[in-house]
Amino acid sequence: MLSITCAGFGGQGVLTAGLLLAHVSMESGKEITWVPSYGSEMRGGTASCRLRIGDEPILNPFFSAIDALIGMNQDSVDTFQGAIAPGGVLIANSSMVRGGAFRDDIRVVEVPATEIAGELKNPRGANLVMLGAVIGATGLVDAEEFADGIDAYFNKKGRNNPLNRECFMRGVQAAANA
Amino acid sequence: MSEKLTPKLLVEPNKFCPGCGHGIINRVLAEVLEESGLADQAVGALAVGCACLMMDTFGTDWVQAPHGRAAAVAVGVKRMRPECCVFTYQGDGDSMSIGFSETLYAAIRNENITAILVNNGIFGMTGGQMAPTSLPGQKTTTSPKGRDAATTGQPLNMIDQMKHLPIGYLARGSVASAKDINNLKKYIKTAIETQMNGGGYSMVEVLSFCPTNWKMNMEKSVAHVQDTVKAIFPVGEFVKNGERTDA
Amino acid sequence: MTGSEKTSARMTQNRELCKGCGYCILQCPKDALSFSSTVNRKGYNVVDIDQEKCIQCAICYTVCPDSVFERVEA
Amino acid sequence: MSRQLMKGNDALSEAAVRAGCRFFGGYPITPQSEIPEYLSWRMPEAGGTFIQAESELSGVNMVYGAAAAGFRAMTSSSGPGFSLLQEGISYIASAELPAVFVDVQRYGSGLGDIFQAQGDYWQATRGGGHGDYRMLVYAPASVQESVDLVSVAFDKADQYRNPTLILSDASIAQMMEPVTLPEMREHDPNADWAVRGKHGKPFKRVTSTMYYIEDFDAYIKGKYDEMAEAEQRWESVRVDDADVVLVAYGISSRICREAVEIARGRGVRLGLLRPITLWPFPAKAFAEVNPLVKAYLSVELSALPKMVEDVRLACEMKAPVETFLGGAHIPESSAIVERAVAILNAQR
Repeated sequence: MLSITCAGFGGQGVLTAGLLLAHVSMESGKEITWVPSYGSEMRGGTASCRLRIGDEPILNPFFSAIDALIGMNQDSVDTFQGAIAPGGVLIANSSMVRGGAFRDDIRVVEVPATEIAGELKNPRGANLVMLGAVIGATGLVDAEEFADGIDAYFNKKGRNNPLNRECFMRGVQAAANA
Repeated sequence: MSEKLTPKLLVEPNKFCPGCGHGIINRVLAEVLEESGLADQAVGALAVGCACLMMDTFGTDWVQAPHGRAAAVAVGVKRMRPECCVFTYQGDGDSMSIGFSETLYAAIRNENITAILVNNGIFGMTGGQMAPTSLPGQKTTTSPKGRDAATTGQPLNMIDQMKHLPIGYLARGSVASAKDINNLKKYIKTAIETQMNGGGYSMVEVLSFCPTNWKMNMEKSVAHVQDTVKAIFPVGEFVKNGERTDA
Repeated sequence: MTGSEKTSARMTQNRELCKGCGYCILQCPKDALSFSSTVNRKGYNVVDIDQEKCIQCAICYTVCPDSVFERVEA
Repeated sequence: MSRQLMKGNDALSEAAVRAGCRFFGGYPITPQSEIPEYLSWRMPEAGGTFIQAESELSGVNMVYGAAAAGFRAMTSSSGPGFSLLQEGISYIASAELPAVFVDVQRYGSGLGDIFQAQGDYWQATRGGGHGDYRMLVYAPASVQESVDLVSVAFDKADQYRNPTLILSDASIAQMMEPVTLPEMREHDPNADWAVRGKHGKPFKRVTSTMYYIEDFDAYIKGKYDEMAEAEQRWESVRVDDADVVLVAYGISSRICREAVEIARGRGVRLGLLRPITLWPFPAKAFAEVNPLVKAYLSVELSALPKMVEDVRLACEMKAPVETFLGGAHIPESSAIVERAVAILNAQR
C-alpha cells in the first residue's frame, strides 16, 4: 500500500492529479481512498489531497507517514516534507520549488513540471507531468497503461487533449533520469 | 329558489366557539370544493391553533404540520401529487408569525397551492395573546395595556408582503356580512381555480372575528371588523391571473 | 315571484347545532329571527324563525358559523 | 455493475435515487452540500423533485408533505442544520411516516467547524426532538456502506413507518472510494395511508397517531422494542480472543481497524466491535466477545465521550470501559494501540 499526498496551490490541478491517480489505479484493479482537504482551503492557499492505493481494501484513509509527496509549490514541500517516511519519495516541481533544503533520507525527484508543460504548450498540464514522475518513480502502475487511463478519463469527459499524454510521459522520463 | 344545503364535506359539527368566523370560512371552502368537483382530490395542510380543530370535522384528506410549517408541508404534497387540490388553512399567528418564512417563500417560489390565512387579530387557542395582526392599542393577554406599535411593530399586512411577487392570485375577504361572505366565496373559488389551472400561488386572507378573546358580543365583533379592521386591512382582489388589480 | 314559488322553499334549522351567537339575527333583513327561550342540549339559547316574515333569502345560511340553517324545497 | 470512484456524499445521493427516493427538500451546509448539489440535477432526471428550501425547518416539512403523499423522501444536513430538523423529525415520527435523514457530522457545538467529528451521537440516538420516538440510526464506515445503508434506511423506514437516519461524518462524506451502485428501484407511492384526496373513501388524517390508536403508550413502546430487538447490526473483528476490544463506528472504526492489524502484528490481542446501527445499539454483539476480555475502549471523535455510555450498558461492566477521544484531531492508529497496551500493562 502506498500513501500519497498531492499538494500545491489552488489552480495547479492538485485535486485533479489525485483523482486521476485514483481513477486509473481503480481501473487497474487497485483499492483506493482519496481524501481532500476542503473548506476554507478552497478559497486559495494550499490545496491538498491524500490517497492510499493498495491491493487490499484500505482500512484507515488517514496517515501520518507519506510514501510519496507530489509537491507542486514551495509551500507544500515546506509543509509536508517532514511527514515523508524515511526512504520515501518527494516529487518536487522544480519550476516552483527552489528552496533546495531537501531531506537526505528520502529520494527527491526534481521535475520542472511547469516549464515542461509550458514547452509543450499545455500550461495546465503541469500536474500531469508530476503524475508521470510519481508513476515513474514508484512503479505503482505501468506507465503506458496509466497514460491510456488518462486518455480514457479525459475522453469520457469529452475533452481529451493529446498533449496530456505527452506531458505525462515527459514526467515519466524525468523520473527515470533523476 | 335553489336549495341551500350544508356541504357534505362538513362531516361533523365544528368545534369552534360561538360566533367564531372559522365556521363560516370552513363552510365557504367546503362549498367551493364541492361545487368545483374537487372534494375527492383535495388535500389540506394545517398546523395548530383553532384552525386545526377542523381536521376532524372537515372531510378532506389532511396533514397536520408543525406550528407555522403548513405551507412547506403543502408544497411537499403538491409537488408530488400535482393532480390534487392542495391548500393550507391557518390562523394569523401560525401563518404570519412563526410561519412567516414558510408562508412567504411558498409565494416567492410561486408554488401552485392555495393558502387560506385567517386573520382575527389574536391568538385564539392559546387564550388571546397578541398576534402579528393585532391592531395598535389592542388589548390582549400579552399586551394588557394595548399593543404598543413602537416596540412590537405595526400590524403585519401579508397582502402587502405578497402583492409585488409574481404569483397567481391574491385577495382579502371578510366574514363580517352576508355580502362579504359571498365575495369571500368568489375569492376562494378563484384561488382554487387558479391553482387547478396551474396559475401559481393563490392566497386569500380572511378578516374574521374572535368574540371569545376579543371579549365582544357578536354585534360589536361585526362592527369592529367593518369599522376598524377593514380600515387597516382593506378587502378586495389584489392580484388576479398573475396581474396586479389594485395598482 | 308567484305565490306557489314563494311557498316552494322554506328555511329549516337544526337547533342542536346552534351556539346562540346571534349573528343570523343581526343580519336577517326581515327581522324574522329572534332568540327563543329554548335551550338546546349544548346549553345555548337557540333562534326561532318567524316563517311569516321569512322570505327564504338564506342570509342566515350564509352567515351562520354552525350550519344551523338550510333552505329546502317544501 | 462496475466499480466507480465516487465521493461519499455523491454516492449516497445516487443510492437514494436508486432506492426510489423521489423527493429532496433541503438547505446547503458544509460538509453535506454535495448531496443537495447532486440531487438538484439528478432528482429531476429521475422524475423526482428537488427543492432548495429557504431553511432546514422548511425542508424537513416539505419532506413531511412528500412522505405523507406516499413518496420516498429525504433531507440531509449537518450539525447546526441537523438541530433545526429535529422539530420536523419528531412530527414525522409522531405521524408514523417513513422518511430518511442524513446527518453528516461536523465538529463542535454552536457553529463549530467543518471537519469530521462524531459529536452528534446523543442527538442522533436519543432523538434530538421532543417526545417519545426513536430513529433507526445507521453509521456507514465507507462510501460503499453509505450506498448500501441508504437502501436499508428507506426499506426500514417503510417497514416500521418511522424516520431513519444515516449518521455520517465529514470524512466518509468527502472521501472518494470505489463503489458499486445498486440497480434502480421504483417505489409504489399509493400506500393506503398516503394522502392523495379521498376519492370516495373515508378521509385520511396524517397527524400524531396517538390521537387514533388505543392504548398508545403500550403500542408505541411495543413498536420501538421490536425495532430494538430486530434491527441491531454490527461487524466484529477478532473479538473472540481479544484482550482489549475497541468499540468504534464510522470513520473512527476505520482507524481502529488499522490499529487491530498493527496490534496483532505485534502480538497484542486487540479486537474491534463496530456498531453499524447506533440505535438500536448492538448490545447483542457483546456476546461474541472473549469472556475473559480485560477492557473495552470506546474510540470517539468528539470532545466529550458519548457512545461510551452505551458500551458500558451493553457490556454490563463485565470489564473496565475506557475512552479514547479524537476530538478535533484524527487519532493515529498507533496511538490507539499504545493506549490498549498501556491499559493491559496497568492491569498486570
